[in-house]
Amino acid sequence: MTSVLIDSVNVRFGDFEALRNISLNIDSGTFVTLLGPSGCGKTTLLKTIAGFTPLSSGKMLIGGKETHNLPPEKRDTAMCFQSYALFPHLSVANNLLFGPKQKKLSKQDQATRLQDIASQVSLTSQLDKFPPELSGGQQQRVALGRALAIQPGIMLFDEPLSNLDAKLRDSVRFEIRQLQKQQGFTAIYVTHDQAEALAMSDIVVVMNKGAIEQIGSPNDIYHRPINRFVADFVGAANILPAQVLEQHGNLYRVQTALGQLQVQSDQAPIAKQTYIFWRPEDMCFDGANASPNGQDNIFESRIIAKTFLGNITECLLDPLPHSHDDANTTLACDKKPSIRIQNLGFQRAEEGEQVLIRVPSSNIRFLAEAF
Amino acid sequence: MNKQTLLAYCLLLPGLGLIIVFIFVIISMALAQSVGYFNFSGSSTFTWQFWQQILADHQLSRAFFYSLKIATISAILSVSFAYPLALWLRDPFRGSQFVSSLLKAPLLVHGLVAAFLYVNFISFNGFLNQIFVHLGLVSRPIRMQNDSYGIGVIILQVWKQMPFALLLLTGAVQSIGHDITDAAKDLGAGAWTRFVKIILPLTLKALQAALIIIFIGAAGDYSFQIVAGPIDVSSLAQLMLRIQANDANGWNLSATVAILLMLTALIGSALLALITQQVIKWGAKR
Amino acid sequence: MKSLLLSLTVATLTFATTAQASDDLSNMTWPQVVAQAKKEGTVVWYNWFYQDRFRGEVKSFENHYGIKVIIPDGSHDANMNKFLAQSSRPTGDIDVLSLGGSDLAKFKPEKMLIGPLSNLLPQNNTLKYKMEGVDSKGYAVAYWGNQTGIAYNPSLISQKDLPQTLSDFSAYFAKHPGMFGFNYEKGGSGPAFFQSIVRNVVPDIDYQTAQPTANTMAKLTPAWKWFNQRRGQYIITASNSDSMTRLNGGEFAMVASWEDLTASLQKEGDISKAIKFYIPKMTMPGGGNVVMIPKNAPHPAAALLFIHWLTSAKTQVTFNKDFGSVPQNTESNSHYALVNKAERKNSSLWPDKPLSDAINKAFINHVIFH
Amino acid sequence: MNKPCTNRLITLLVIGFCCISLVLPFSLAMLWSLVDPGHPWSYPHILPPVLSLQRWVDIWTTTSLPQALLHSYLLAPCVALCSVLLALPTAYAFGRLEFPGKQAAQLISLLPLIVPSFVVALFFSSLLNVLGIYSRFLGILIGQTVLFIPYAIRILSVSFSLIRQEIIDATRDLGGGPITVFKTAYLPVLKPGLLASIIMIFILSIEEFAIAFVVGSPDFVTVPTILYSYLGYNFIRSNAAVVSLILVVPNIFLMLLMERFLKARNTAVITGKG
Repeated sequence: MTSVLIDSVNVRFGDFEALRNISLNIDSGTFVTLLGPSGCGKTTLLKTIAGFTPLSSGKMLIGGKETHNLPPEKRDTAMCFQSYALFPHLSVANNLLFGPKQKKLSKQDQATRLQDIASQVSLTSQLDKFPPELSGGQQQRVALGRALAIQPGIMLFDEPLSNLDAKLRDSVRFEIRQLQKQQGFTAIYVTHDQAEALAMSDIVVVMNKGAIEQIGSPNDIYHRPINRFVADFVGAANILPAQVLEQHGNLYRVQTALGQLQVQSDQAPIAKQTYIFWRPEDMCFDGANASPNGQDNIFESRIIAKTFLGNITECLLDPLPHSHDDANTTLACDKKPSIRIQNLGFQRAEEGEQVLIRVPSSNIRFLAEAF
Repeated sequence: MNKQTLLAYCLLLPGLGLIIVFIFVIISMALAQSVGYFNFSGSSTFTWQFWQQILADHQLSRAFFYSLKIATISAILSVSFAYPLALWLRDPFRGSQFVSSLLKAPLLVHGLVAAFLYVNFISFNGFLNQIFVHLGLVSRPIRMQNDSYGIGVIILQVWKQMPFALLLLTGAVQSIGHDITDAAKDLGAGAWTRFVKIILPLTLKALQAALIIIFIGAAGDYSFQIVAGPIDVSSLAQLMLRIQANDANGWNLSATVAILLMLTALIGSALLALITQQVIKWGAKR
Repeated sequence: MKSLLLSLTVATLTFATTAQASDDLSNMTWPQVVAQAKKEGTVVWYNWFYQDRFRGEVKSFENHYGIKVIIPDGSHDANMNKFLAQSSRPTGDIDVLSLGGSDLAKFKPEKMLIGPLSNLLPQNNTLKYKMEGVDSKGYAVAYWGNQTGIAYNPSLISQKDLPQTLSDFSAYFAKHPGMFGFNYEKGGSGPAFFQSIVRNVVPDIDYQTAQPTANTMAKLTPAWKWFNQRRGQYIITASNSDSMTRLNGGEFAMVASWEDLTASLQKEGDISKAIKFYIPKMTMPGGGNVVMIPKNAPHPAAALLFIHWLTSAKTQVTFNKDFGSVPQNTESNSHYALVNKAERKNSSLWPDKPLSDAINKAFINHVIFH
Repeated sequence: MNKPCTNRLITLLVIGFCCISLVLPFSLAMLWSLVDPGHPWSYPHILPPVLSLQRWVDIWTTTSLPQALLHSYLLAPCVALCSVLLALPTAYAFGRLEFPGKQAAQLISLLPLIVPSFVVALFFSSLLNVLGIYSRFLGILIGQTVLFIPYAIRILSVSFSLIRQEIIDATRDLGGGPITVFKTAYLPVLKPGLLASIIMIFILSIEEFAIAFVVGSPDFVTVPTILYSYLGYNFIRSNAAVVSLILVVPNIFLMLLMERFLKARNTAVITGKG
């Protein structure tokens, strides 16, 4: 039950800037995910919080306490390593008890703690085994249990599920979230898997190139990304450069490589020349039966490729030149984009077929990024 | 026996086979000579007389305890110096390559040369004494050459063997993942606890290997002993060679010393390794 | 003494087959020997000391006769062992072997050596065939005379204060502890010193004839007591050379040494010219080394010619000048010696070899490892 | 605590210590080696009165040092080659085959390392006596070869185990014959191991004291016998200094060479333990 306050933190390794001006406020008891591609600095940030990596500048408070010069062993954090980092020469029981022994718990307390933790992570029957004798999932549990055993205020997870197969990953993900809710610790969770981030977190922090791109709830991050990076990294997105032509209330007319499109937005674009985006599932093939209010965008495309994924069908579209197009207002700078579309269930459309596509204007959003 | 096993055993012949034959013959030779066979100067018959003569010799027990002392202290000191250096050199940093090459340099200086350099350094009119006199620490140079405690030999052993221990331990320490030590740190273990509970147990094999090899080398030392060793006590190897050269039954008598030396080296190093293991296990459990 | 007796038995069995060489030589005139020697072209001299310097000295022989001299780096014991071990082979590696005078008592010269050299060498009447109390019957000829004594540093002890008698040494040791050094192995000067002390402490033994019986050895106990009471007043060094190196470094005032070692170290610039040498009145032994030709020498004529050169008056004078050895040819003088004629009278004979070895061993057991 | 700063401090300390224990003794030896034969460096001179290279010339021209170097540097490559050749089949079996008793065999292969070298040397020479082998060269060659085979076995069996079966399979799949397979799959992986073991045994052979000294004495001079003569028996400081320095020079080059080949390799490769 500990908050973390990170203020203008920079971390440099020689000439390389691993973290740039990071500021982050994590409330006690929240589940925060650090999401980003590999090399974005998310693990560095985690290790900085744990105390393994010293700050080059800025300050960090854990539970309101300045962490400067506080070594990892003195911090109220416990880390779950990607590699598990189990002590191979110690039995499962001794692995779990390693932390409590450092905290000088009495023998009595150690025993009860061991029983608690072992049952929490379902390892009661494995206590006398050694890590190399366990399966991957069991090792993961030992790592989790070992960190839990010191009852930390903050649990740090460094991609803890990346070495598990897909099925196991789902169940462990659920268990971790359950545990966090039960115990109420603050969790900081590093992952590059956007689905995992969206599924688990209260707050998602999207990072790129050592800096934070966006902080928000999973819903915000998915539906209201602020820039092309976030939009593209979290889920699939169709992103087009757009020139705002005119505005009628919250309805905007923009010029794109697909021709003129209508965007319904409560938020004004940040510049005349900006980006618009929509999710592949926010469009459909039923262009022929468009609603009569005229706020839907309809254009003709050819299907280049079609992939049936079971629950959905994904197609790659090649938009055809717009019949009403005004040649001199087309954005010449952009080459013709290809568009992704995802619809539920099996779709009958065939590759090479020409179809009419509909994107409701309310599904298109402006990104807070100009070009 | 299937075909592959047969093939494997055939392949072992030129290398391993040679080793086994060679060592077997040499040990048998020593054993046979120690009980009177292959006597070059008398009749070759079975006899315990050489064993009785050697075991009753006051020099032997002195040489035995002396060699044991030198070997144990050298082995322990070498690894105690090597550990901190290995830990320090675990992560590369600017100049770490240079430092580790520098530290390994003694491996390539011949033992006799090292002994000479040492004696030259500490001799009555050597550099160290001149410095002492100049600094006014002593009025007349101190006599340090061939000290009767074998300190010179131990210094030389450590100087020459420490790099070897360092080589072994650096490899072992580097193979411990950073995550493991980070995890220990994270769970509240300080530097000493991490060393005792994580690093020592995980490098136990390399530590034992270093101890064994240094112990055996130091127990059988001849070159440091003859140049820098005490005058009034011999090492086992020195005694063995002296007896061989100076006595009418030299070969047979020295064979008994050879077998004792071999036993000392083997049993001593095994004991040292075993004790180390127990101590470390006890330390890790605590 | 590796394979002493074994080799001896083998040697007696095989010597009949290898006995021709000496016959050949004795049938030749001296010019024939020289011609044969030149034909052989090489001579291998097993000498255990100053090998590097002798390589320089033998240049004049090599240049004069065009015969190459090879001097291996073996030690005294190793050379002796090799000679004995090889004696059973029809052809060995050794042409000329150097040994201490008393070493000849260890084997039968007439069975293992070519000779007698006294019949083969042209300058036979000016040479010595008896050394350190052993008569080689003409099979081994003296080429090197040496004297043990004490080298001292005049800046640390003046000539008039030099200890001469046993009581002088007792007094000096007590007054200046740690200023006197001697070795007990790797060189014979240290043993010469403690043997001399032993003879002075226990005078009622005839050291030239007594055998090392238990009775004789028991009599020596007072001598060991003498040393053990003064432990710490004298310093045991690692070797002859070590003694000299440390004398030169100012660590000691006096060390036991050889006359030839002292002179040649000075000549080579290894120690200061200021170092002096004397033979104390309590006497210290002097002796010498001899050369011989093994029966199975690969180049017997060259060996004979080499010995002729080695023992010539001219070479002996050169050695006296370069090494401080005592010339062994009656025709050469010795003005380069470090000690004068009067002092030379303090020279004694070495104890008989078995007794000498027993004393050394007893000293190691009773004093060094006490 | 600032880590780079502490590091620099310790680095300086270690380098300083190395200077005291390495550079200083060698410089002193250098000083002694330059003492002019005409002007001995003796008490109470603090520094040698006259310096010259005369001793270097003398030692090189009058002693059997050149011969010793020749012998040692002739022996070393022979020993290295023999050891490696004899070790190859065993290393292959250890690295690529599974058979009963493999662990025991691997342990036994370390035997020469754990028997004190002077015991081996002494009774090996006694064995040569009994067998009637008089060639010192051959004697030392046999003895050292057996003594160093374990190193070659350890290094090479790791090399063999690093060869990937997929690459062998792929080469054969693409139509490569045995020679092509050897060239593409074996050689690139074995090469560093071969070089490393040859260099390592070369150095060990030159360093080896016991066998070279005991078997070689008295007349087959090698580097160790020369060293023993000049540093032990006939210890004269200046000459000892010259001999030491002359013998250290090739070692420095060998060290640089070995550093290059062993750089990235785990030490377990070298020692076979840990």
